[in-house]
Amino acid sequence: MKFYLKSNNIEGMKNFRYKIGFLALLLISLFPISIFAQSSGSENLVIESLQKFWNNTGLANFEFKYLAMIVVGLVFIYLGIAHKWEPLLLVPIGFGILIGNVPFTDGFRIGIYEQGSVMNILYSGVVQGWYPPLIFLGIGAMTDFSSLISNPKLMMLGAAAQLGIFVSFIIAYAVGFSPAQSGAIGIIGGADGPTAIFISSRLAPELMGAIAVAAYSYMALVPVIQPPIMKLLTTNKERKIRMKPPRQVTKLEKIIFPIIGLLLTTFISPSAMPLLGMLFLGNLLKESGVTERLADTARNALLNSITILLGVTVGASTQADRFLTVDSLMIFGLGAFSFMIATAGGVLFAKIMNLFLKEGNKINPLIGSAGVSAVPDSARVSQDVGLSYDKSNHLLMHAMAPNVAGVIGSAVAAGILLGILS
Amino acid sequence: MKFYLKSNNIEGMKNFRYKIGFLALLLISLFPISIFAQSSGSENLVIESLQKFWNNTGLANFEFKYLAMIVVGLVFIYLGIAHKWEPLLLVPIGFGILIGNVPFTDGFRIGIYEQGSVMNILYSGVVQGWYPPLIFLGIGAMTDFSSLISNPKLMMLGAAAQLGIFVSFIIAYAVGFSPAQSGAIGIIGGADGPTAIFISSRLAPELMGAIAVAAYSYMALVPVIQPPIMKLLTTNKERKIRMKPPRQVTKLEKIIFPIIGLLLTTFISPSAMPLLGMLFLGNLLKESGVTERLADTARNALLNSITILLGVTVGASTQADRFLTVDSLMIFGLGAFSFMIATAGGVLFAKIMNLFLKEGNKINPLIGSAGVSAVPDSARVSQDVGLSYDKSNHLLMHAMAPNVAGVIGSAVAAGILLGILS
Amino acid sequence: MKFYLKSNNIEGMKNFRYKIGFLALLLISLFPISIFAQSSGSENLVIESLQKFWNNTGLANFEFKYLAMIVVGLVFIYLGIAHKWEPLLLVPIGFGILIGNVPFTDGFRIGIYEQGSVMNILYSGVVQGWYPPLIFLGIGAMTDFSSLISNPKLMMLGAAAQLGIFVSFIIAYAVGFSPAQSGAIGIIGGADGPTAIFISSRLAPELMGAIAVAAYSYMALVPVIQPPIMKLLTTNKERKIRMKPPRQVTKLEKIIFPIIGLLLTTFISPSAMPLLGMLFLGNLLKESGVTERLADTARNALLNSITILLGVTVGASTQADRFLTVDSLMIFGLGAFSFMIATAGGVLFAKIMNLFLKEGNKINPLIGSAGVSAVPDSARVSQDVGLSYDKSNHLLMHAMAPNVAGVIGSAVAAGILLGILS
Amino acid sequence: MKLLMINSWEELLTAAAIGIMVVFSVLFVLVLLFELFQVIVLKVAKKKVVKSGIDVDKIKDIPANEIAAISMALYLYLDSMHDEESNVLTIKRIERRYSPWNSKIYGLNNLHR
Amino acid sequence: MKLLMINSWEELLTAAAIGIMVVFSVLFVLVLLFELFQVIVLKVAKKKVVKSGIDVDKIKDIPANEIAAISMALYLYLDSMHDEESNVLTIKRIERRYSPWNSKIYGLNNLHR
Amino acid sequence: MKLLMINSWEELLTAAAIGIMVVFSVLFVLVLLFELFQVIVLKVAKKKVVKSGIDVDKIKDIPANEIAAISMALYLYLDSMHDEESNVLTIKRIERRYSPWNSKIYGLNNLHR
Ligand code: NA
Ligand code: NA
Ligand code: NA
Repeated sequence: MKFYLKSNNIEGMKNFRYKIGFLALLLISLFPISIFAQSSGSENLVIESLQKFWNNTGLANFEFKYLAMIVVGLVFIYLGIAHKWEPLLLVPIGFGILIGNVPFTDGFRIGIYEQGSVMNILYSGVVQGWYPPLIFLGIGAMTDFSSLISNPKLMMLGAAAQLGIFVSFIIAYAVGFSPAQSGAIGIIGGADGPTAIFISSRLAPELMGAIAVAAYSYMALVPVIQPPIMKLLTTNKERKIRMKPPRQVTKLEKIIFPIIGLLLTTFISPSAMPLLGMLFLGNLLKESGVTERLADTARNALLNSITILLGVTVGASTQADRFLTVDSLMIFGLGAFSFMIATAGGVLFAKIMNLFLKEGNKINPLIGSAGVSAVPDSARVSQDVGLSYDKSNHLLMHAMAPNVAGVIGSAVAAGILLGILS
Repeated sequence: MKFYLKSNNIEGMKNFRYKIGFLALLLISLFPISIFAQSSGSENLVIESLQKFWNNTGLANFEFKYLAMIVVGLVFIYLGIAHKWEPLLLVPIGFGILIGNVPFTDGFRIGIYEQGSVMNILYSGVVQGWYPPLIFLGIGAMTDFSSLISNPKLMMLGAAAQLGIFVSFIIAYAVGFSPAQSGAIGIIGGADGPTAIFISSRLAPELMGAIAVAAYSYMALVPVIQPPIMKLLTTNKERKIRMKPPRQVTKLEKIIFPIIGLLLTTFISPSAMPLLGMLFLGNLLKESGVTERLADTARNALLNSITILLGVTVGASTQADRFLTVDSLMIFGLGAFSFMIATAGGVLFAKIMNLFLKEGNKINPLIGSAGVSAVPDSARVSQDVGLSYDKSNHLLMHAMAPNVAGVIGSAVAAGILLGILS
Repeated sequence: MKFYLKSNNIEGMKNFRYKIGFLALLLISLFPISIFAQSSGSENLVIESLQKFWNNTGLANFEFKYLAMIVVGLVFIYLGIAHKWEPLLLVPIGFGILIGNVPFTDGFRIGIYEQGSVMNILYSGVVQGWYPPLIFLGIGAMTDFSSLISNPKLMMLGAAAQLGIFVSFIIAYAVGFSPAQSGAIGIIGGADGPTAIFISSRLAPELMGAIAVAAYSYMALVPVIQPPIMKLLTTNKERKIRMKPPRQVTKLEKIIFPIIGLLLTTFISPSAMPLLGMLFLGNLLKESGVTERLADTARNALLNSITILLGVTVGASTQADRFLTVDSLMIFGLGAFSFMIATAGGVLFAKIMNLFLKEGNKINPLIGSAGVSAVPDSARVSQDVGLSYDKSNHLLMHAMAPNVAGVIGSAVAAGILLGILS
Repeated sequence: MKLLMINSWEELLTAAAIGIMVVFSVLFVLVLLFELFQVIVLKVAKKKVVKSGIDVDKIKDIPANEIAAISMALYLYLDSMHDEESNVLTIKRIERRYSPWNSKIYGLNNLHR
Repeated sequence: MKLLMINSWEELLTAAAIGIMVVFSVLFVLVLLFELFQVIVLKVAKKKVVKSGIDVDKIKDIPANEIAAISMALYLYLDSMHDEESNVLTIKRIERRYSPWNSKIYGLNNLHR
Repeated sequence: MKLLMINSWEELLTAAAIGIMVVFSVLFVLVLLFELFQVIVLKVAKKKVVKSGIDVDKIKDIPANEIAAISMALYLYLDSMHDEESNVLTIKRIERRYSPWNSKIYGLNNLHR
């Protein structure tokens, strides 16, 4: 027996015998049909039926806009797998884009916008806005707020980075979007996928696909977008600032944090409840020490299930005929702008805070950019940029504080926009 | 570098420089707004808008009844974490109480009673009554009925302890509740959270919050409520009765139990089907030996997910404006009474059974109280009280029989009440 | 103390004292009621009430058709546990049959066809057709398509085995079913439970119970149905054909397979999207190497949860009054026929392919039967039958190729039927 | 659809009485069934023991706690058996379920401390 | 139900200004609370340290990275602690998936026997 | 919305015929694509083998079952590879959550590589 790797052994390529035979078979199978068709005078019926069948295939309904979206989907999958950029989001969303852009004709309950289709049913968790809070539950059950508790003032960077939300809110209005739409677009700058989806489900469902794809794209592109801005806005000396290691945080503090956090943030911004309520619940389940069983399910089985469903339906919602519009293009532009402003906001605010801090307590402004959230990518960017200037200056643990504060900050901002605009 | 624990190093407290600076910044940020407001003559607009924003915060809508409920929530969380009393229930419910009692204004889809809000959607599993059966599925997949199979007569204690249900049903009617409401209130004495929620969703949805909170509170308080009653109703000699070890149960018996159990109980009380059908299904999945994979998910991922959702929404349903009523207070009173009667019923019935049992086969009446269910806390109470009188008399394994029988007993009772009252 | 196994120690059987005592107690408890009844002149009330209660028990509503179905359910459970035939399906379905055939009266929200009952709510995932795609997601995340990728031509066997679908589609129409019903019945020959349920939810919801039960029954009976047909249609020489081991497949191929598979199959048959979209998504999550976390949940927690819910509700949907019809009997007949044709189709097509393949590359026709899918049982049947003729000829790895191709094949066939008939 | 239209005390008390009686009856029938079952199982078991030549009388006086210990060992052994294929290399994720010979009882509130 | 009916630029800018201010305010109050909390915690901690007789000044100069390492070790230790009961003795639950070179085939019906 | 209104035997048979043909066609195109793909992959693989200096002809006659065994070993090895960080031989699945003293940060995108 020959070694199976040798290509002359791959039948079906070298010798086409079986393939030819198969084609013959197909033709033969057509034979009885054609005879039957002729005998019953229904020759036309067969051709007509084939014609009708063909009319419903994706091939017959093909248009280049679908191809364009399929390419986008493939790029998402490629970036997720090859570059490992947010793969847990980009792979399902990318595959969802493929699913949503196989052309079809209405009436067979296939499309995500068609009442009663499976995708439509699974999409209802997005439309009704309850997938994002369940994702926040899982994120809460994964997140360690220690760094933030041990150095509370770094939280302010997570507030400053929300500047991008409000600036792009204004710009979006300026370029012609309605106030509600502008709010939903602005939230892209919050760098928080679930928050963006939740807000757009409430304020501008018609833009949700574009907003979600923009938000996740830029979250994946954080390592590309942020560094130039960070470098532009900092001096060499600032980039080398060393910060003190955070102190050890007690268990009691960790347990009290989600409780205080909930009461404080939602008393001021009740509309942020669905997101922050679940985030802090998840965190309490994690930190209580007596509900590990629940926290484990929240951060694994439940989070993963919802992530798959959310990803694939958000991807599928980018059906080319609804998605490829001038609005979508503008949303992408505004989203990028929003991210940049947010990054700048965090960095600059760190510099402003330094004016008031005495030597030795100063903040390295490179961690300001982590305030946009995009957990934990933007914190890692702070670390990497920091290391490129001083190989022994590890900023990661410091950057995590504004990073998780950014999640809280954008949820609060989302609550306010909801309150004002919904 | 100084040691970071030394308090003179905690900036932000010793020196207030940065805090003062921050306040300055806030004021500065108000500056452009005020200028803009003045120049455009819309000074009023800003103040008016701030006023409107304020009106929607939890601070503006604050009333003391919310604070009262928040304190209750904090107590639940405290008992769950510090005392480890039913933490898997008290922590989510307690946090849910916080979530439900942050004051808000209607119209923003925040509240659990507001159509379309996230909490309202997640609450639908409680309202429609399908969370409890899924919890029973998980409980079935966790429960080992061996002790009950090996000593069937102990099952009768699980029947006797349902006395509390029917007595408080009568009393509730006497104090003015409708028959359906009385049935829902009585079921608190079943000491079974999911059963209580299921029944009240069918018989008295308007009382569900109070009934659920009462049921779970008293289940957590079992170690406090039961011992005095047990001691009151038993003689010293009775408390020291030793029981024979249960025999080994065959696999076949374990497999047949859920099947017989299902057919028998639901033929007589079909309304108990949703609860008992799922309980016995879960148990069959556990015992069949060929569906461990399914049993594992039923008792972990699925049970935990539903437990979180049920806990937080039941907690949130205690919104102060609906919850703090005279009815709720009476329900708490009746619930406590119901628990006591149930405990007494189990203990006394064991004593009655002893009249007919010959020496050596007598039942230690301390295990009668375990018939209320509240698995496994009340069984543990039997064990602890037993040990306090005879340090080598372990009643736990015997108490598990009435304990799990109590689950079946209260589900049957629930079915009957549903059949009679719904 | 005596040894507890000795039967003279089993109280309650040897001495009936406590049982007699208990009966006395029951009578005693009736005493106050009767006194009360007499005193208040409401003797009739008690009897009347008991009468009413009795009327609603399963005993009062008992009919032999329910018993027949209960026996079917018990047989399912027995086959699943004792013979390990598809236990993950037969145990939940069998128990579901028990649940669905406890007789009850309408109006108490018990039955699966009663609006608002728990079973009805859980059944909605079947009716709306979204359980099957989620099961396909899990199956995709478990399935290794390597064998198929390494020897693509074996895929054709998975096409040939779909012959059973179309032949029984024609026969069903001939015996009087409507075209849509015929399509749903034909799909039983696809040997794919979720596909059959999905299709019948769309084409013939009124037949779903029978179709689902038939599909799963025959899938479990694969080791009984297939071997005779396989032996009948093959020569001794054919059964001993040895096939080359498949080549190692690269990771890239595995990643590309689900993407190409999705685009190709759904461009031609868009109606197959819900099933194939999820199947290939699950497979990409598995193979991408960066989303293992999601694949893990898809193939465990999510798959198991849906399997339980689907099994128990499909089982319960066989309520005797709806299920025991001539139609159901005919469906069972047609289903068996369909399976046989499918098996024959796969085996014969392998023989036809052999006509065009040169010596050394020939296919062992015993693997053709695996094309019906029924993963992985029919592949195992190929292996076992193969081994019975040549103890060293392991066909399993080859049979897996048509086996998984059969899943794709029947989903494509389902899509076409949906497109033509829905 | 109600079984009883409760409008009076008589009806309510009747309902309660029926309720408690049915609960007792259901569980009592279950008791009878499983006592019956038990007798059958034990007879079969005894026959097997007799066949296997073990002298039942000799082992008659094993102290209860030893029996408990043996039973538990057996139980754990048998319990781990039917999982053997599912968890290769895994001794087994020990679910802390209750068994009568095992004082680590299960329950919602003590699966994790 | 809207808080503001936004019809003009003035109103939009006002909304944005309120928004950013509230975000800052909320997080600022959180900062204040936790700085306060921190002081309390540290005071308590210091008292305990003093009581336990450890000389704070002596350990004052442990380099930051050593502290980080120790903390991390402690963290991992403590973290693994509270899970100790759930996974004891488990090496790994091996998923039995099918591959052509692996005769333990996967499938709905044989993942568990 | 039906493709065909089936009212007659002709139409039904046509539908069935189209159905079976489409199933064959779809899978046939898939076959062609992956055979093509296979050729490409194998060419690339062969080049690599040639480059690496392994004499393909020498290993040509390894018996099939040995190849199977090797493949399986390789498969299991490779398969366990990409899980190496997640579980193998782990007494506990360490959730890689962030903590300030721990540079393996958590997050949606790096819990599994
Ligand atoms: Na953010
Ligand atoms: Na009970
Ligand atoms: Na198939």
